[in-house]
Amino acid sequence: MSVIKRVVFVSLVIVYLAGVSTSSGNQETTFVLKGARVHTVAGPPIDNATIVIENGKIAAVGQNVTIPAGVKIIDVTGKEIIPGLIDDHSHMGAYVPNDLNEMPQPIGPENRAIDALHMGTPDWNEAVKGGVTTIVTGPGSGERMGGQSVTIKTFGKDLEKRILKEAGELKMAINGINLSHIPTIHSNFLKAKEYLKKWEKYESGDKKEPPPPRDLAMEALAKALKGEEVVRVHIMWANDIMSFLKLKDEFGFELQFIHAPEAWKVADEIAKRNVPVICMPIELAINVPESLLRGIVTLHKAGVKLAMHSDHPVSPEKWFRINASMAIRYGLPKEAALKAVTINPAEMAKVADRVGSIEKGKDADLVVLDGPWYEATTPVDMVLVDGLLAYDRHQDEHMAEEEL
Amino acid sequence: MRQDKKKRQKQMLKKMFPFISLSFGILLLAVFAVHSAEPEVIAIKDGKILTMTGKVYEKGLVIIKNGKIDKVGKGGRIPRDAKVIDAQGKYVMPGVIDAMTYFGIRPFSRNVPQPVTPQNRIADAYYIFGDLFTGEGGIQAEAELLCGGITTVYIAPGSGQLIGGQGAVLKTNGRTYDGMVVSDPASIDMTMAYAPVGQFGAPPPPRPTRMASMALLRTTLMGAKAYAQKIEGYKGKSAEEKEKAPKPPRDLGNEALIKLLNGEIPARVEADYVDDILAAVRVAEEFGLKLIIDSGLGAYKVRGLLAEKKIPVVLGPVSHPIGFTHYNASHEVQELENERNAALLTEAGVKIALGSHSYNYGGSGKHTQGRWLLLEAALASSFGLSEEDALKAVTINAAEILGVSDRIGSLEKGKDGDVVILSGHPLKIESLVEHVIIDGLISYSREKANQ
Amino acid sequence: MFRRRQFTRQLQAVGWVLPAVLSVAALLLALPILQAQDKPVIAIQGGTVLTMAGDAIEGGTVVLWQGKIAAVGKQVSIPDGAQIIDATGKYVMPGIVDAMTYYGIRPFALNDRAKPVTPENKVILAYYPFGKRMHGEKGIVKDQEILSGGVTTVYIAPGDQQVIGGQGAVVKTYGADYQAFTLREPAAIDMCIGDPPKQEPRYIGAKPPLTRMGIATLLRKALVGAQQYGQKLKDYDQKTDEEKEKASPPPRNLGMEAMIKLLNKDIPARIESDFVDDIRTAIRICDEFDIDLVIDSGLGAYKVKDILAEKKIPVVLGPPIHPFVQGGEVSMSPDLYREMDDYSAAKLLKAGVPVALASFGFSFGGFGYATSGRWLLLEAAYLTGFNVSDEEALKMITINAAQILGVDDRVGSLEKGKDADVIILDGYPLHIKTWVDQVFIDGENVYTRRGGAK
Amino acid sequence: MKSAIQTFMILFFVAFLMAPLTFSAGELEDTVALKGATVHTAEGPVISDAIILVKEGKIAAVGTDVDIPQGAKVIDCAGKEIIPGLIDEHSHIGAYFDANEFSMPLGPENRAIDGLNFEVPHWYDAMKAGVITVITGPGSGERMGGQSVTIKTWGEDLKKRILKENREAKMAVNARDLSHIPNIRMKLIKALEYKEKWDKYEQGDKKGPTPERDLGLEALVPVLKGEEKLRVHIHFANDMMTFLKLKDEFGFDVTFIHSSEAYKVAPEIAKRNVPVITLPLATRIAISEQLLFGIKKLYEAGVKVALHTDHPVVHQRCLRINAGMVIRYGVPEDAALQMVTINPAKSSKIADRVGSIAVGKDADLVVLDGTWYEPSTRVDMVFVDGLLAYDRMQDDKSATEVD
Repeated sequence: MSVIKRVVFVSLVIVYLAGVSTSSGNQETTFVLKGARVHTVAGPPIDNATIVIENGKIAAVGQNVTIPAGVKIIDVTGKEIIPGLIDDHSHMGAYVPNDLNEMPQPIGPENRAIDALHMGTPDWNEAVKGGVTTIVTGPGSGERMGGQSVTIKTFGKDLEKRILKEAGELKMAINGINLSHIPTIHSNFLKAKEYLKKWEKYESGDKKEPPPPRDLAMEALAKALKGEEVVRVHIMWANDIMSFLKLKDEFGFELQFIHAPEAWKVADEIAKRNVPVICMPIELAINVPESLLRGIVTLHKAGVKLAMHSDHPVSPEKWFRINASMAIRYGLPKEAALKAVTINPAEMAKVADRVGSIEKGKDADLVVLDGPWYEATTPVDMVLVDGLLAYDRHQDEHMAEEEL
Repeated sequence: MRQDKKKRQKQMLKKMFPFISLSFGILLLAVFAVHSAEPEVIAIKDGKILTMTGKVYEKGLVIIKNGKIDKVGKGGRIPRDAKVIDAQGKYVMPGVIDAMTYFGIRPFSRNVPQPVTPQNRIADAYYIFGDLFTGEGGIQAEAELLCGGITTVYIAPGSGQLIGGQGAVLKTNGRTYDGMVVSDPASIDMTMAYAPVGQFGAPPPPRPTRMASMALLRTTLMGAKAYAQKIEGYKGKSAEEKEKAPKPPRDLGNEALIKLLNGEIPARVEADYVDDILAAVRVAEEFGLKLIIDSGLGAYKVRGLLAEKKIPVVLGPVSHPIGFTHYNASHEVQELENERNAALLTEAGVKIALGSHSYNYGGSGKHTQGRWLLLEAALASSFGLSEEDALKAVTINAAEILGVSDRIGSLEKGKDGDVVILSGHPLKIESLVEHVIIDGLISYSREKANQ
Repeated sequence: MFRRRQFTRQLQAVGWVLPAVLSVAALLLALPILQAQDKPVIAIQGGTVLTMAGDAIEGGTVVLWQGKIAAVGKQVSIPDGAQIIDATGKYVMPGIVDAMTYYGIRPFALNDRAKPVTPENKVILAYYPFGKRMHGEKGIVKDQEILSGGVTTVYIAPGDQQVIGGQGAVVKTYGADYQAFTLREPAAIDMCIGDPPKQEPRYIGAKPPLTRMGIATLLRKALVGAQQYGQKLKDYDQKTDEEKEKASPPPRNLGMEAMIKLLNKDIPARIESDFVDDIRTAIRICDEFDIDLVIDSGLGAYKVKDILAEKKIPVVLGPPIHPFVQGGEVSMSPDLYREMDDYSAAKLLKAGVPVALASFGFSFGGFGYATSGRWLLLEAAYLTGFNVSDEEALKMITINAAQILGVDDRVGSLEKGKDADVIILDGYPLHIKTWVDQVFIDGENVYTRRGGAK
Repeated sequence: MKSAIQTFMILFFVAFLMAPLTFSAGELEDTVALKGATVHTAEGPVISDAIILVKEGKIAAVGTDVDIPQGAKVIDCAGKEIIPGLIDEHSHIGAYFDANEFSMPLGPENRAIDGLNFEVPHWYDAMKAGVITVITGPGSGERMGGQSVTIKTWGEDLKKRILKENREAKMAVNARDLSHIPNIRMKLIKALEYKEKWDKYEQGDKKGPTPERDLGLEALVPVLKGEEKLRVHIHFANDMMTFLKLKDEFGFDVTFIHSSEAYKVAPEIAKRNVPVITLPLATRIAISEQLLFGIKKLYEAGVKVALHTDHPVVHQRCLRINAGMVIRYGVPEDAALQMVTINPAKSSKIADRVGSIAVGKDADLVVLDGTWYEPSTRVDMVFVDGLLAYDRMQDDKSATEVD
């Protein structure tokens, strides 16, 4: 690229960004996005809408919003805005360098992904580029009980503030490779039940005797039994799904399925028990059969709550949006597809009070797109996280493109 | 953008000529049309036709006769015996070409634990008979691939070798097994900085250095040159001399490499790092090879050079250009990855195609990622490639790079009857392939497939 | 299904199944009745009916109603509106019962070789009734391949490479849901005595069992453990409420809970053993702990036929054409090869031992799935060349098998009140050219032959 | 040891059985007449109430109108069926302990006969079930495994049992990786060059130095000359297409073994007259129904089909049941019988001696007590080279007497 072009371009970028900030860190606390078609997810899309952002939160959204005097107005006429995307199951930041699976410890619900999180990988920036602003990232599926995930934003200066939930979502995995998988998990829940009983007895008693010894693993499982924590299972086959549903029937914990490529085969059984499904990544990298892709629609029709996930690095995080597009291609209604990458995963991860839709009071995590949000041909123009400009296409496009 | 317009105008002028000749053809046809005994004549009417020659017909007509395209144009008389497909409101385009796949090859059979095996032929391994150990028999087009409109694939040996062997261009359906071959050998497949594979069950040997593998490559090519000279020398002898001198023993590997040295077929070199691309260019120049760069993650960094030397690039899929190796990708590779690769190369004048590089993902798939190649093109267009160029990258440009554009890649009279009918614009997410016709055979119909 | 006494006891003992059964049952209780009423009344007329509970009836009629057999006989009144199936010139018999298979279970999921004793494993959890993985339709699939052989009921077992593999189950090859197709679960604890469970001997750190002694010791240990666990439960039960308040109940143990069922004789031990010495060991241990025994495979069982007859220990033989169910088709062990005897079934039957034939069907790589049960009739036919009568041969794959599996109150013969699992064949069942024309399970037509050879 | 004892026992029984006949008939000890059975000759028509006259181990006459010479032993076979001794064209009986020389992926010089174990009881069990001639050979772990041996399953004199000691290179195409075909092709090219070198030497004045001998290439020369054939372990349709092209290139005779997917390319195979040995079926391996019906498709396409057991994949004794299964899956009865008798005999070039009941051929006969292909039918008697090798009475007796 010629030097002149570069100069012209850089100045353009500066002009463009002036309205928002001079650099993504320090910026004015109040500004307005005006003119776009906004998919709030909380209601029908609003054309020619105005979004007011104050202190990183959404202060107002709608067609007839009074714009405070003197604030910067960014014209996004002709664009579409959706909430920042939420990936409910990812291994981002956990896989380099090889901190995903504590293989020798098949039962390790006490392990926490946050203790292995690697913030130095370029993946985080790539995720932002794709409009993914919140992810639930956690242990791998090499163990029966892998540990607990962390819910975190993909962008932000202050790491502490980025974390929405430090630990939670007990990750379990059934590969159906071995007959003893289910009995192993079953036995551990039985143990946890007894552990919980012991403690309850102690708490409700006069506490004269010494307290029962603490056990980190059992403590984690007890939380699930008390309904304070969610059990998330990496699961593949329909018979395994049935087995786990029966475990849920027995212990009553809150359950969510991950991947579940065959969930559609037992869609009614899943719907009956209100278990949400985090669908197999259906981004283009993974060659799932057509029957499975249509199966997602079967699940939707049965009334199962759906979320998408990337399983990064299995399919790259930055193309997370395409999962929803593919679901649309195979027959999922557009609104349902959008929910499956925004509010549904937020609810499943229990962070819907902060993210997942464009509503007053929620975090200003917004994705501005140059066209219909679900088209592959549509580029992401801008991504805001907590009201900060995290990505700008025009800035990004011309980095690192020099010829050698 | 302005450049694009100019280009398009030029192309328009260029394309006028074939159009004129085409209409002549139609005239001739009308005169000489004899009622053929060949059964299948297909007429696709009223669709929006993207010919990929620059010409677009809103409500056009495509006629396929005897497996070849007989007419493409605005409209006209439909032969009485034709099977008519009404494409009203639909899009008609040439069959999609996946310029780099492992489709139809069982995962274990791709790689050989030797660095140099030019004698290996992919055409021997192409499996297109449906599921193993079951099924009806005969050629079974794979619906999971055809639903993406793929009519032709280039299949490569694995990338775990320096010289993997001879790739082939094959159709995805056909009347006979041999009839599906479009070009074989189509090229010699090589990989820079390859990661060797182990013998079944054994651990892989250590990765050789770039120095060593380049030395091996040069040695191999020099050996082939010497072999060629020996053969030529023997051929040049008189009958009497021939009687005395021993005939040089045949060598399948060197025989294949001679074709490469003669320029009959190109070398397809998988190279991602800029250094590897430059190394490939160096060797190609030294031995006078025709070169195609595969994958080319960092190709945009040397786009000027590639344009100047007219070296085409077959890029990987935009959404996962380094395939499943994303798992182990180094930061260096991740930082090299650029979604605008296709756009930048095209802008610089490098001819590109997109390939799915489809690999097997566990037991769940059959190397059919190619079915989403049009969406990969769509993604490329969201990063600056024009829609037209994006479509060309999976049709005519791919055909030209594969050296088979005389037969496929565009809708023109005389070319193979490979036609795809879509419910909407090919790059839109909701557009689905309705019909796929290969050599005049209706090979896929969505309604039937979904039953 | 279960005898009532057994059923209630099971409900008490099988804590973890209980809530599942209750919650599912509550939802589903009404469903089968409704569904049954939806099913048309079917009258199969004019065929030769082999009831397996008496003489053959020429030109007999079988009436299927609400999923059960409503009537069988020569003179039977057919309800109004019944769907009539003309079986003239054909044979009608109960669905085939395959008393030992690994059907519906992936080969590598069968054994947990790292652990020789896993009574807590339940094969029903690994059972996959959904057809081809990642493909197919919603819900439970009617596997046409196994149904083509007329197989309506199968015993599915965990692997045969462990001392105690786990809990087997008896399932039908079709049912609208898990509830409908499960006949008995657990149906038995599957075990193995002989060479297969042996671990690789290593000079250091080798885990038992390395010898037959080790196998027997592990088996005894597990049974003693179960006895003690049972005692503990009993002790706790007998405590007063006040005492119970203080003491904590014995922690639950899934494996031991299963073993207690064995000790209570709710279910038998199914012990795969081929050498006659191993069979003797099996008998010895079962005598010691007073548990019910079924010998599986039992190549050399005929050598102790009188003991088996006296103790009423049934034998489930492997397929007689391919009697080696472990390892290869032709045993590499010359000793074991010599245990093979084509007359084994005849000898056992003559001595009065209850005998069933089973396919021991397993998955053979990519070649095929565990559906070799579809040729069980041919296996039976083969035996008729070796002093077994036709009737005995057929009983070995129907009523005998059902009795050994403890499900003869529901399947195995054509009798009023039993499940309407009926097959219609286009010729004599033991002829090689005979094909199954139609299969009914619980009164529902689940298979009809299309095309085929003839 | 065991086989020796068995042989002794059998001879004893033969003597025991024949004693009354011998006494009544007089001198003609090596002349036997089987009278009254339905005879399936395999090549010719089915003859009911036929007489087979066996003289000096060969078949002297077959038909309804045969004069039984004075003094011949007459065995009444009324109500029985007689078929030729069955032929298993691909097996590893006696060989499978030493079947694979993995260290030599291209070892056409290896010979199965050198690794054969005659002491295993499988030979006798195979004979008992009517399988009399087998081609047993190396395994399929190598691209070129070696040479098979054609041998009878029973006989006193081992040397006489062998019909063909070696030749017939066995190959295996598993196409696990891309190099299989090029390696085979290269080896064939080398053999061609080797042959040319020797031809030149032999045809010339023989003055030059004698070309070096190479056992491997030497083994392949008769194949290239068309004197012997290749047997290829092959499963997948695409591999078959590739091998057919190799055949077109080199012009050798080839037989496909296993050929699971042969039906998928049946017309191409038929066009080139390549015989096919197909799957060990019996009732052991639950292969798909389509594969089973595929054999009918092959037959209808005009492919010469033979069946095999691949012992020990399926026990050799199951060969007759394999034929029954093929009938179940749609092949006519006479064609199915040919698949286990004359077809393998012809394709193995031993049809001058075995494979059908015809005058002049070895008297390898199987007498059955009912329809020959039913599983419920028992083998009553087996004659190998005119000798009574097995009699059912012996078995039945021991079954009721001994435990």
